[in-house]
Amino acid sequence: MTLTTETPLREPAVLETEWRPRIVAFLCNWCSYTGADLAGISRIQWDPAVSIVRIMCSGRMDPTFVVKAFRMGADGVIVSGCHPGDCHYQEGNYKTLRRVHLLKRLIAGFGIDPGRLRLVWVSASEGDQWAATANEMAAEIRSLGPLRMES
Amino acid sequence: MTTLANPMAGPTAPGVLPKSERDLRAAFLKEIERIPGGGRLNQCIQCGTCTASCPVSYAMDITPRQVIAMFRAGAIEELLRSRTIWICASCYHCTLRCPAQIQITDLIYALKRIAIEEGIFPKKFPVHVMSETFTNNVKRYGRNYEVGLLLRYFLRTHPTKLFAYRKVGLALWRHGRIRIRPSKIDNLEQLRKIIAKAETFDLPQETVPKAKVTAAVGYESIGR
Amino acid sequence: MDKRYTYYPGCSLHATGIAYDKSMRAIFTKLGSELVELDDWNCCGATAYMSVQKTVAFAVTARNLALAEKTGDDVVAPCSACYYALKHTSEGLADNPELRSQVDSALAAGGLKTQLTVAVRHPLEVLLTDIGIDRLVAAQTHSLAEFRPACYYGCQIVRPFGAVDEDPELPMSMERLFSALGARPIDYPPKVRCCGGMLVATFPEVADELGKDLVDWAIDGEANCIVTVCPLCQSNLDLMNVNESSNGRSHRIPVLYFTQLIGLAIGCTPDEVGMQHGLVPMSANAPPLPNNEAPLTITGARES
Amino acid sequence: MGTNEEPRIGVYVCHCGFNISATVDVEAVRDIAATRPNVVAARDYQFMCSNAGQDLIKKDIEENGVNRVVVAACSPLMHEPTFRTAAEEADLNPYLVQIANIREQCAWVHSDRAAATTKAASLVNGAVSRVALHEPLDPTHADMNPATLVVGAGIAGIQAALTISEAGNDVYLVERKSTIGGMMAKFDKTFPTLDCAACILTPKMVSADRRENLHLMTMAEVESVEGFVGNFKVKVRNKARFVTDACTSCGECLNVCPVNVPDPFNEYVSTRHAIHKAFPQAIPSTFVIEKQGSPPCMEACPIHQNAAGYVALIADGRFAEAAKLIRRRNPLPFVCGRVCYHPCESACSRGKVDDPVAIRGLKRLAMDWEREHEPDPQPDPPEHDHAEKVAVIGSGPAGLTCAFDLAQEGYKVTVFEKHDKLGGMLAVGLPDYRCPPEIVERDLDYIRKTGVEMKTGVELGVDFRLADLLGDKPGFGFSAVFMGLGAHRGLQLRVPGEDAEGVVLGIDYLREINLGRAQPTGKRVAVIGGGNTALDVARTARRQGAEVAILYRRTADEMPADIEEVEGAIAEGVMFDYLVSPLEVVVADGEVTGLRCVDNELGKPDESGRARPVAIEGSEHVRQFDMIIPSVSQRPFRTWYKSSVPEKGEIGFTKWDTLVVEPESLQTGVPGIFGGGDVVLGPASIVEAMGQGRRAAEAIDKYLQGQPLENFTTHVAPPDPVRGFVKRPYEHGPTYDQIEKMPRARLEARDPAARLADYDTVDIGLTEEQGIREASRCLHCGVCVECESCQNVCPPDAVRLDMKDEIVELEVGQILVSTGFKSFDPTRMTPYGYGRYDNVVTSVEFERMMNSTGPTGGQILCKNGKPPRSVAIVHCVGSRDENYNRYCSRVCCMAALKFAHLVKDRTDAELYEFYIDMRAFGKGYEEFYLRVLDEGANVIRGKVVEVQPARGHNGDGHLVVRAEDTLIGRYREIPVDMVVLMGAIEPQPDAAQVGRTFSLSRSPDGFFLERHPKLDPVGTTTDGVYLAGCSQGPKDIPDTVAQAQAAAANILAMISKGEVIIEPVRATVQEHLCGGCKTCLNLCPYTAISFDEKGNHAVINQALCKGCGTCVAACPAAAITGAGFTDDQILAELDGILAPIGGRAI
Repeated sequence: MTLTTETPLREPAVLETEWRPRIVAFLCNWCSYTGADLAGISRIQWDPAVSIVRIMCSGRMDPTFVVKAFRMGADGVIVSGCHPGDCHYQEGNYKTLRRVHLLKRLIAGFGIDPGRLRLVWVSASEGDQWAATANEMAAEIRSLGPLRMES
Repeated sequence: MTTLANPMAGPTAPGVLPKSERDLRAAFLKEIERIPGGGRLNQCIQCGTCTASCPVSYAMDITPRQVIAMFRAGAIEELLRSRTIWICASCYHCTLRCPAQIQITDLIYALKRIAIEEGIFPKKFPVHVMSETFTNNVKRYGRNYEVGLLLRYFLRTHPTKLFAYRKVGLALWRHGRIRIRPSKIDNLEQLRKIIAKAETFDLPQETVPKAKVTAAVGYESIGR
Repeated sequence: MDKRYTYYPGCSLHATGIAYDKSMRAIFTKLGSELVELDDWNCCGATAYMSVQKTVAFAVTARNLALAEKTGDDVVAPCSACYYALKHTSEGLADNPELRSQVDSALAAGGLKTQLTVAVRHPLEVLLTDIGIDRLVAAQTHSLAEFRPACYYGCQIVRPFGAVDEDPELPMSMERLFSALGARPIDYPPKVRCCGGMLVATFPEVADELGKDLVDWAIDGEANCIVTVCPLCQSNLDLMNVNESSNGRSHRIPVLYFTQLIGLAIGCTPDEVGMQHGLVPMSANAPPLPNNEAPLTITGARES
Repeated sequence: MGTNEEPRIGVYVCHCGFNISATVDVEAVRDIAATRPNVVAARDYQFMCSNAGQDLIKKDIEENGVNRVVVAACSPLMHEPTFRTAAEEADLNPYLVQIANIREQCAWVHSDRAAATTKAASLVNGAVSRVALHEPLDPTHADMNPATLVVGAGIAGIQAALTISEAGNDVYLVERKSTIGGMMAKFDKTFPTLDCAACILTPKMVSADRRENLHLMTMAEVESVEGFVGNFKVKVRNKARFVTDACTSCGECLNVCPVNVPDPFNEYVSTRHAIHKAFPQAIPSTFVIEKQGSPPCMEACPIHQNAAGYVALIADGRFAEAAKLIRRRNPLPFVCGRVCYHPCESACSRGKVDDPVAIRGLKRLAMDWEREHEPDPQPDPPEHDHAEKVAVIGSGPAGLTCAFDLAQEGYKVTVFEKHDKLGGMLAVGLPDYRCPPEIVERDLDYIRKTGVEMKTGVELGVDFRLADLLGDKPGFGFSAVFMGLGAHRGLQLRVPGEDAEGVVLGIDYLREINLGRAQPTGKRVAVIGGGNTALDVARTARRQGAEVAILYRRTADEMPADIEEVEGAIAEGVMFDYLVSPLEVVVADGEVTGLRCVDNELGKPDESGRARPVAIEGSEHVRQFDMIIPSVSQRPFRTWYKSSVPEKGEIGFTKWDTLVVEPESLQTGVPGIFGGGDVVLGPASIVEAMGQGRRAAEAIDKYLQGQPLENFTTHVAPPDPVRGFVKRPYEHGPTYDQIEKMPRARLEARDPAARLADYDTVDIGLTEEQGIREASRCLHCGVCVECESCQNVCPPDAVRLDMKDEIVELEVGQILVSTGFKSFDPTRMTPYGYGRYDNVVTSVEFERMMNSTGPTGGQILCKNGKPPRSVAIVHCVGSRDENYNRYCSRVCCMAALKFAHLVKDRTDAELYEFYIDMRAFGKGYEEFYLRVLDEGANVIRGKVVEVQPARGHNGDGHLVVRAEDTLIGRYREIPVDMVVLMGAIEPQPDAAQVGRTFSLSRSPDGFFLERHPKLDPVGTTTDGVYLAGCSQGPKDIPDTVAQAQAAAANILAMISKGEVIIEPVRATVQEHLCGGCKTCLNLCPYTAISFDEKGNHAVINQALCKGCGTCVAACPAAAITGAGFTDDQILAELDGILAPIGGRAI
């Protein structure tokens, strides 16, 4: 069952044939990432189109990450942090709030539907909340279709 | 109190319910799909809140709690043959209190609809005729008409019982509370069109054979 | 002067519940609110319809909502069953898009359409919130001091919607109202227990049992009348006065509508509120209130 | 491992049994990973976290030169430390390991195998791309402060604190109640062994008290926590206990405290005093006084009179003490008992039930009692003796209060009064029937006993000048002056004809009559105005035999006069004419013959908020009067003022002729000269003037002692005094509408005809019986009424009623949160009738009932004092119920069985247990269940839905419970005498707040969230903060103690280690890139960023930085890097995740 570069490859089990929406989600380590883990522990199903990138605080979310994510092929981006007042780092999420606000206008300027960027607050106990967010976003992106960036 | 448990009820082979029971189950599940929160049925912990909150459970042969248990056991037909669902006065006390937030009253409505569609009733038990008479009244006049409703109901079910109501009727008559002629709505045509269209959405009506209804007479067996 | 309401009397208020109809009209007029009967209303379908066909039940009721939207006023439905059916339809259609589209197409067959914009309300709630206890007290002309009502709410105005009272298990709004008007409501634990009115024809024994229990509670609690909010409850309990006693005790007690008692307090005559339709005459009187005590101020004689 | 080394990445995909492999094609993920650049090994394994799994990694590192590791497995929050340690053991820097979370965030939440596999492969791609850019990091270390904070001193907190302190560490045990012991202290027996709770708990409480390094902090709450594991800084509020450690627990105070409130320790079933000890074995044993702020009556009073105190003493029949208490703060108690406008009554909480307590009448009663029983009351001698002399000008309420306070402070005070009678407005402004001279004299007499010298007939500006006072002429030489000149100049109407004979200003009219001078009164008198002065004038004129009409320009509703005065006037035949304004005094032959008036209607409100009277056109008319007494308002005289005090400053006046003073100190423009009362306020009330006199006395004391004129402690009544509490007078007592109404005592008035014949008082005071009854209407809404009785009797003088909360700062390394639970409030479930039916009780009430220190002394009794014939115990009240709490409360079944045993043991009652499912899961529990069954308990499987009284004459007051007996499928009604509701264990109501304070997450049920439900049930996501007991979830005592011990073990382990590892996730500034824009400076919540002006770049203090990365994201020059989360690493992860998954093309 081990494989190294020297052994011949099997045919991959999965091959991409049609468009699958790709959504990346930046989740803060303390509330939202733990909340998403809780959804897992509770087996609350959510859409596999969403993949999570862990950051320590939603305040770490550099606006360029979002722009670059779209450029790299993401169809949607979620940013999720602790509820206002609950930030592990006191007030990082307020900074995020302001940044996402500006970002939405910015990406609209690029011709990207601002609905492709979503900011939510998910606490460590809100696994169902996270699952709902992921599902709603996936549904939204499916209805918007693939993102075609103007170069 | 009749005995509940038919030892032969439920699965006949591992994981297999009899066909009739399967069909009833499917019909029931389809019905509860249309009830908001109908799926909460699965959350029943059999605590008996419904039975104990029910003002008429003492007169039932199967308690409301057992309704859910019998559905689970695959004994819906037996359930439909009980008086229980027809005694329900739809007072919603069980629904209000259920700790699992199950819409019990609405489930019982669903069972009544299935019973009428499938023509499965308790023996000598014509209560569903009341509902049917009521709806016919509405189709005919657009409004309900108490005297006509009762007359028709008793004539179709238990004519001799009418005699017992003479005293009541007289008292109400004396106090000006009986209306002899039905009141009709003006635009009956419109209402009938609405009903006709709406009927197409309800489950296919296998009308209850007339014979089945008229043959069933009498309901003296109710007691504590 | 005040708000206008669309009045949905329902079938009973034109027959056994005639006193309810009379007293509704009398007190709303007295209080300066207008009740306009919904033109060409049809039966709400009550709960019987729900047992037979679900979509039809909703469609039949929805016709009334569609008709009511012509004026857009709140619909006031005094009968608990009508109140429930109208409200259940209004909320059920709003929550269930599939059902809504089916009902919409049924209504369309009759050339109607509903936006579900009118509110469905019970007169008890209208009197308590739109008019308010303070105004009722201000309008009071007759004393209710002799009345010891057992306030009976029954089922469908408190359940399942609970829009009429804060606590569906222990509503107190009628008690508060009638205490404010000087009556002395009794403590009446079974006030939300079903009267079995639905079962009068189909299971008379059961209905009788439940009705008797309610009457016995009232009599044992030393009430001199039962006050109801629903024509079905009123009839069922009133009929206890006719039937022979089966447990060797008297079940005679007047059964009123809450609107009748309000009417008496604000100066309607007993006839105006339909007291003559009750099977047992009400022995307590509502004498006129004595004038208020002389005002505190004395105005100096004016000379010019 | 160098950073310039070519990355050689090993990828390890975990099956996690079937947890991952059931949904994700693990082999496919492995195969795809193997195609990624730099991946030299890709393997999958059943359990990567096992030793064998870890060995795979180690082996690859050691033998295959793997220098970067990706593990695709469960959440990094779960096993990241495991794999990092494995790497470390193989000599690889642990930060070169990256986890791809393919379990919690993939396999467990997706069901489509293809989609889940694709996603898992993407996540691994991301991790591979990212880890290639990882750099070795070195964690930093910090010292572990061995001191530990334990929050909540129930059995969990006590146990943990004992264990940790036993090991020699300092422990701060913070408890918000007055005693430690928590819920367990209320219990009688414990299941299943039936140990006595007190017998096993109190020894632990005592050890906690005795242990030197265990610092008990009761009545304390944590306000804030800063810092992180190893070095937390904690602020604790030590709430005032009002009793010092000197308390010997002798209990003398219990005999004198007049207040009884429901006792929270006994679940409000019995009562206790305001000063109390929770229970006999309470630790610490120091008593405590319960205060809910100050009583509103006291707050509303400008002189902070302890109204609630003397009311409570009167209710107790202790009139002498009441009078003494009144005198402590009030130099004019006789006057105030009759004519105070009683703001206390307006604020009285009793007004929310029916009418306010007649506080003024009670004060009068207490003082009249003193006059009868104590002919010569003596003030306490002053504690100090000051040589300074103070002059007080004016002997009104302001001046007298100032003089009294200063004399009590030990100063030599002289009062100068221009009239021949002392008392200011009391003597010349108030008619004798309201304020009899002998009453004023009695107050003056007492003030004289304090040593105040009083001079009459000496007038400022005539007999002496202001400058004289401060000069050293004989008889003068004062160090400070208080000016309480009053406002004795009446205002005119400003209408034509006002100077005619027969027009007399109201204030002048009263003064002349009061001083016994010749003042003629007409036959038909018009009094203009609506204030108390107008009423006084009118009633005085009636006594002079005139017919009197009061003309007021608004209506009765707007009239400012006291309602008692208006009622009295009406009874005495004064006529009232509202909505009338005078236009002209009609004069014939120099004499008044009438008044031309105009009618008004009410218009829009003016600045004072009252409707403005608007004249009705054409309504002018003349009324016939022979005397007009305008009584609209007064102002101070300014005629005394000739010049300023040389070289000291200027005395200023407002446009209303009042003195300009500093609002806090009441000092005028001249240092050492102060002013107060009407001369500052304009015409105000007696007690407001007294308040100012008191404040001025404090200011003068400060001035003379050379202290700055600030930080005043004398009371200032809030402009809008609170009217009691919102819904209920006592935090845990009945609501206002539940309190039985009781009519307010009315002071009997003499017959109006008799009143008009003399100037004797109108009202007859209360009798002692009436007074006691009236005083008992007080709701004790502040709990402690500040009657000072306990202070007076305390042998060690331990009572300090003015004790204040204080904030203590602690430094600790670790924190244990064991804040316990709240028992479900069954009033939420109306059908159970809790609160409506006497014998429906909660489980905690039942515990207290069975406890020998409880309200029934351990007997199971119904409210009527009889033992129950039958008891129903209802399980699952508020638990296992979507409408309340979804979860199972876990302990109730066993507690209910314990109750069943005790009921069977102590009574002959029949017992019914109504359960849904019997949960007897612990050691010895099932055996206990069987034992209880054996003892004859009836167990019925079915939830009780309703408890009702038995109907009418059938019942003897017993109750009926309704349930389905589900095992026989039958509805049952069972008659019982008592119902015990086994309420759910719920999170504390302030759990959200506490959670925020300690950075704790909560699970959906509201309890604090442990780090891992199985593997770390005591840790939390915040390092260094632990959980124990029911704050984490419902549990019984054995589990609570076990969890507390586990937490203590964790804490001790960390202490032994002596240092904490601080994750190297920190931001650093690359100085050469920093542009010096300072954007980052304000962003850092920890103020870790400073600016090096010299080098023109930002600097991050590594000890303060916590690595949130906010500054990294914000730096416009990208000069700040966040170790472990660099831009490049995050972008590489993104790139990897978003790359297409497919064939070999990659």
